[in-house]
Amino acid sequence: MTDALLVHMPALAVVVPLVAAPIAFLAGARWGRPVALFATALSIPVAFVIAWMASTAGEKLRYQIGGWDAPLGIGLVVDGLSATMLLVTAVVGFAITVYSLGYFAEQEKYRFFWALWLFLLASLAALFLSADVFNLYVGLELVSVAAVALVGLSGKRDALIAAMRYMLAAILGSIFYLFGVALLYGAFGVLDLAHLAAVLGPDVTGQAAFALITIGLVLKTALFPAHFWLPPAHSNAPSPVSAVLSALVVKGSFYILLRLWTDVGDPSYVPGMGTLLGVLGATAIVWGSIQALRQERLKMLVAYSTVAQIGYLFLLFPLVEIAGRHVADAWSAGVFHAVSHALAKSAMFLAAGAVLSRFGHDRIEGLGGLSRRAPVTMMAFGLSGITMMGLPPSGGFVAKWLYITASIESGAWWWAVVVLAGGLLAAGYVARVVVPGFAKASADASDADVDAGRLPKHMELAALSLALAALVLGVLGQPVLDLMVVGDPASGVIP
Amino acid sequence: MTYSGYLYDLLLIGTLLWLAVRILAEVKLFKAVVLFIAFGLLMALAWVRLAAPDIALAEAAIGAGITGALLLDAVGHMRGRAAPYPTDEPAGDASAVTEMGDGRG
Amino acid sequence: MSQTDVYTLAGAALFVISLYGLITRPHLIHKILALNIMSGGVFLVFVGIARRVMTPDPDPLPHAMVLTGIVVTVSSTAYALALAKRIYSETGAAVLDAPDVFERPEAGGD
Amino acid sequence: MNWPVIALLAAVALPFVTATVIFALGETRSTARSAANLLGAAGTAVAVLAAAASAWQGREERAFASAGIELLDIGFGLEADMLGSVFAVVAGVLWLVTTVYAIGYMSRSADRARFFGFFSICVGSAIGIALAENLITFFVFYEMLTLATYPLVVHSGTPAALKGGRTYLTYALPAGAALALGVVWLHVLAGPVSFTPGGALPFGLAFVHPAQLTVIFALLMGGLGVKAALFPLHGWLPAAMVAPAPVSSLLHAVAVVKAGVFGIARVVLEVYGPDAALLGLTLPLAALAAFTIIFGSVRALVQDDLKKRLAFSTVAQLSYIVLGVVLASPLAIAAGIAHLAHHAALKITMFFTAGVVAEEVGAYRVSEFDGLGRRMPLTMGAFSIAALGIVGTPPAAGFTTKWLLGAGALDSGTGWVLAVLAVSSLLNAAYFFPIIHRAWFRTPRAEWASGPAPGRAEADLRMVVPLVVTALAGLAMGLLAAAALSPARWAMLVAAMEAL
Amino acid sequence: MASAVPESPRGVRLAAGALCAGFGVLLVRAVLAIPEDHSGLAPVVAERLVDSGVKHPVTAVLLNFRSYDTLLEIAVLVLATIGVLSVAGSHPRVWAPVAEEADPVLSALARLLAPFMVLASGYLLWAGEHAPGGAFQAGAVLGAAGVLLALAGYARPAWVTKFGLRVVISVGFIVFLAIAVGVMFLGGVLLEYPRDYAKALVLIVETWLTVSIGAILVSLFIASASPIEELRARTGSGR
Repeated sequence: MTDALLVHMPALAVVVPLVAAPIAFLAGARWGRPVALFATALSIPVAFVIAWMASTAGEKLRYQIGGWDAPLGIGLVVDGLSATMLLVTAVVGFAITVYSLGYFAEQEKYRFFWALWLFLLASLAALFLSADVFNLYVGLELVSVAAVALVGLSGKRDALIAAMRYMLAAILGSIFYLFGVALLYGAFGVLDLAHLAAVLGPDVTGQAAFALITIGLVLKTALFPAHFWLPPAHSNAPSPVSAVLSALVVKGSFYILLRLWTDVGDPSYVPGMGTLLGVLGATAIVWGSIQALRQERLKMLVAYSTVAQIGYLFLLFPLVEIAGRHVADAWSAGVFHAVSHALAKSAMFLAAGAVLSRFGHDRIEGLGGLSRRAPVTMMAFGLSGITMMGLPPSGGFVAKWLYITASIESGAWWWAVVVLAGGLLAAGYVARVVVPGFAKASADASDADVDAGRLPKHMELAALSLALAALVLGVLGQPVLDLMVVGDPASGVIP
Repeated sequence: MTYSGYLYDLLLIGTLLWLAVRILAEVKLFKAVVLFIAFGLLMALAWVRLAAPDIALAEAAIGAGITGALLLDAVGHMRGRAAPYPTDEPAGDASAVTEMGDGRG
Repeated sequence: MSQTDVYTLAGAALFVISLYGLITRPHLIHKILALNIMSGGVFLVFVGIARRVMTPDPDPLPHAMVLTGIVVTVSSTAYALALAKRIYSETGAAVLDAPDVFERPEAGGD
Repeated sequence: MNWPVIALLAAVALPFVTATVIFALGETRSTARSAANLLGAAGTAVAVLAAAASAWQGREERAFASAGIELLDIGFGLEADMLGSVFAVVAGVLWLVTTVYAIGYMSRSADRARFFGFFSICVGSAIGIALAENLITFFVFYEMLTLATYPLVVHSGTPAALKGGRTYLTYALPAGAALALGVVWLHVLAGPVSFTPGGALPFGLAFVHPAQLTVIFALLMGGLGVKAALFPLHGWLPAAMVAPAPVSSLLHAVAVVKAGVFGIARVVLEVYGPDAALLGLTLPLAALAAFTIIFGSVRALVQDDLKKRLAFSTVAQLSYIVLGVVLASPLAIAAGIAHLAHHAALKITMFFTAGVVAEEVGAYRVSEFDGLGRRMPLTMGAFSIAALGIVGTPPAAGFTTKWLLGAGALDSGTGWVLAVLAVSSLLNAAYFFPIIHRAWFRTPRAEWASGPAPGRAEADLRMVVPLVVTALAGLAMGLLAAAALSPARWAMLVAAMEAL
Repeated sequence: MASAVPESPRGVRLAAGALCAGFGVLLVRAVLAIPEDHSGLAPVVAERLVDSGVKHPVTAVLLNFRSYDTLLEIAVLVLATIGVLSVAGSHPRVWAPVAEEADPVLSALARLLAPFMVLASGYLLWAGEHAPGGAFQAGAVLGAAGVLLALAGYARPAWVTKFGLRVVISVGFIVFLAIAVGVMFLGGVLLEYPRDYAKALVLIVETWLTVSIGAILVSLFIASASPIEELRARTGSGR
């Protein structure tokens, strides 16, 4: 019986949260809580089993939905990359769910939070597994609508406008992506990624399709200059939502870009695209960090930090273009950075949420003496700051290490300088929060508010455990690094 | 320009493009939405020309019908209220950024 | 110029026109209309491509994709409109940026 | 897992375990926390000594206990070798002493859980630096030390402390970035670099990539130079004196600054080895070190605040070690390594004194020290021993270092080093003897005339006893320099291995 | 009174115009380069159509070959409805509970058309198996009928309580998901209908989808609609 269950594991990863979502919708707020907790808890073992399957199999596993073989039917593909992203989604998803249990009071407007939340996690799982270009479109749309609905949930003026801006950007991105899919189907008559890789030829329509898809996904990943919608959306959303947006949702569209440019084709398919993405990434790092240094609100600072950290992911493309896909350093650097950033950034947003709930505001200059009033939250913020800065022993450091090695080996040393400068800039904006944290509690902050509404333990621990996970990743990250490169994406063999 | 009926297609596409420009340039929202519904019906016609009856049906029913109804309702909702420019004091509760206030009840 | 070329060109044209409209028209209703027309354009490209096959009936795959696309478009439009209405009732205006950004057109008569 | 490996792992892991226990215990349960801290410190001291013992045993067949984890092609590895265990013993043993002192010193201040927690992490990182088997593990612990020290510098939370912390970060973080680039670049060029006496770079690399290796050396020295307080990267050390006394004494006199100097020793001796001289890198570094000695001593002369004067003295003394390590003679290398231990014991005594005096009688500036010897005889007695030790009057430890350094200079044919030694010794005397003179031979203030209040010790014993212990240790290092297990003898052995 | 609409600044318009024009040229070049002879996956669909259980290729693709797309698509629809319900949360106007005197012309029209539309929806659902039609079109027509009735001010049926509406909105998705997972226990893969039951299963799924889509489209219109009184006021005055 067990190996029958194993075969269906990829489907389970999507089905578990997908089944839980309508149940939570029908169950309403009070019963939605246990349903969500159970579903997210269950998806962790599922993700671990999938990771185990991928690493033991050593190559791509295909799961043809509906029993129809590849070109006709839709396939779910499990390889190192998808297993890693599933694992991160499961772990971060569960931790944020635990945090959200205490975050939302019984309120009319939050009654559908759990349904939207489970739909979001289900769509992320579907996105990371799908091997069909059009299916990825539907998955992207599912992610976007769920994310926008969650952003607009608090009903406040800024949140609504931020949600609207995010919605328009998301729909525009999807339409660009769809136009690309149309041209791909027109040029190659195939929708499955592996088949596409096999028949991909130098063809104007194909190149235009890749360009359109990239523009669409850049819009959804909020790479500079298409980042305008991210800071208001990520900072005005409720904190658990901001955490999942910065940690996972932006990574979903980046994942598809990664598949497209390193699995199906390669960055030189459209001449100059790799370098363009790299330059935009570098500008994003600098621009995001500078903006983060200028923000007054903590959540805006963390949101602009996301804009900067997304820039790091895109440094991968020029390096892979020069060094070729088989020099795994740059590719592993990008993916590993995505993983460690997911852990650390979600911890940072959860900590920011804890600060907001403790002080009632998140203006940075009003956060004096944070380490005395909310020690665990301060620790969580500090530890995740270490990953942002890319200092050892964090996962961010390993990613930075791989980036520098790749750029020196491939001769494009300037990317290494960008990475190092980004680390220092990150130190700048992290210090803006940590430094006043150590200051003696300012006179006006009377001790009365110190223990006003002391945060429930599980919320602070959820943030701290995510931050610690990012650090552990820096030391014991080898299994993750081995898992990532399973099923060498460049092979594109037709199973 | 070889296949039969291309003149008909050109006319149809010309109208579609002209309608699209008119919709986006139209200042009065109600008129723009009505034009959009016409655009939807013409699109249904285009699907028939392209031998896609399923899509023609769906476009007519959903594209022109439901979307049109939702748009009309939205415009009605907006026109019935205040001027099109944001007033100084928003109608809603201009609560400070105490998102947590409502979050934690 | 086969029928495929004619309709795919029309689709591309609609796409570009509505992209211009989306960027320049600040009112939310206009933006949503532009996005719908843009989707329509992409669907035209899809079915135009399907039209290359003249056997008993055209390639069914793009048709299925367009049907899915239409349903997805209507659902995101519905949510966007509900959001726009809520923004209107909260802020009294259906625009994203502050008013001083815009030039005031001559008062549109009824 | 025989006992040497257990000792090795315990030495590094125990401080971190202690830190977690301290954080968990929190602010309120201070007695339990102090007990845990003392237990941890004692355990670490034992483990460190055991590791040193295993290093001593293994020195002939060079079989050192080691343990490690693999990540990418870089392995995090620990190894108890002779050179490493010198710094590890210094950090581990002095942590125990400083903990006693800190419990006394911090008895009335707030946020003690946070203080002792980060203090333990700092020591753990320092021991990790000492026992690192390769350049990458060294770098990881080095960066952890940078981060863990920050909360201690800004512990008091006053605006001045925050400003000192900001200066510290503006020096330390770019240094970390430079070091990171250097380490990665070297790793790309030469593959995994583990510390092997006599240089670890593949043969002939210096001929193939001379330019790159020079730039890498500059980057490494830049990164390590900040902590080693080489001129012009020393600015943060005096600014960090805003930290409480236990921090200034153990960290800014021993753990943190020695980490930088120890790093330079590792890189010059056990990474570049002969290539350093080949590429002509040792001479500029020696010149810089010499200049820093003179510069530090001159600046120390004009400082009226005791801790600032001691800080600049540390800047100068550290460069003795750098100078010793860089000169190409076993005697000089032995001098450098020995001074690492000598300076630690002596300078920690002086910083302890500064702390006690400030706490007990509120005297921060040297000019307020008139007749202090009468009021606090034990404390000032220890201070005087330490001062003499550093100035280098025989038979003190400082003399041994300067003697070996002079002999080494002659041996390596760099005569000008003798001149530097002479001038700096004079300067040392010039800034320490006035303090001793004021304390003992000037007429004391009225309230001090009658000596310590009857029936009461001159100050909190938990502070004075460690002070005296370290002073006696410094004295013993000088007197028993010829003894088998003295730092000087140990250093000679290490130097012998390095030079082959 | 038409709501005069603000204009975006001239600079933005020029830049956008240039951008779109340049972009348009690239698109035209790409679109014209689409190979004429490529027949895509049409032959594959035609060849496998026989064991898909339905004769109409588009329905076969939608509900069998690529049924996973449709499953996610329905999820998008349900999700959007949840979003609309939560956004309209502050003033939910779910279908007026009591019937008001309807505008005679509108209610007459509604009374006349509604039954035919339901009939047409049923036909479309059934026809989808062998001719153009199917769940979405049928659902849309059903939805249109519902909207018409609501506009005409007809009473909300008794079973349309808050929970009842939520059930009927998600019933299509739940049935589809249940069948999709159910077949896994019969030894197949996700969404792999056993050959001989394929037709029956597709029909069951389509029926419930139609019901759900109809309910969803109605609630999308009603839930976000402004209060019925105001609705009536505006349409009633018949401008």
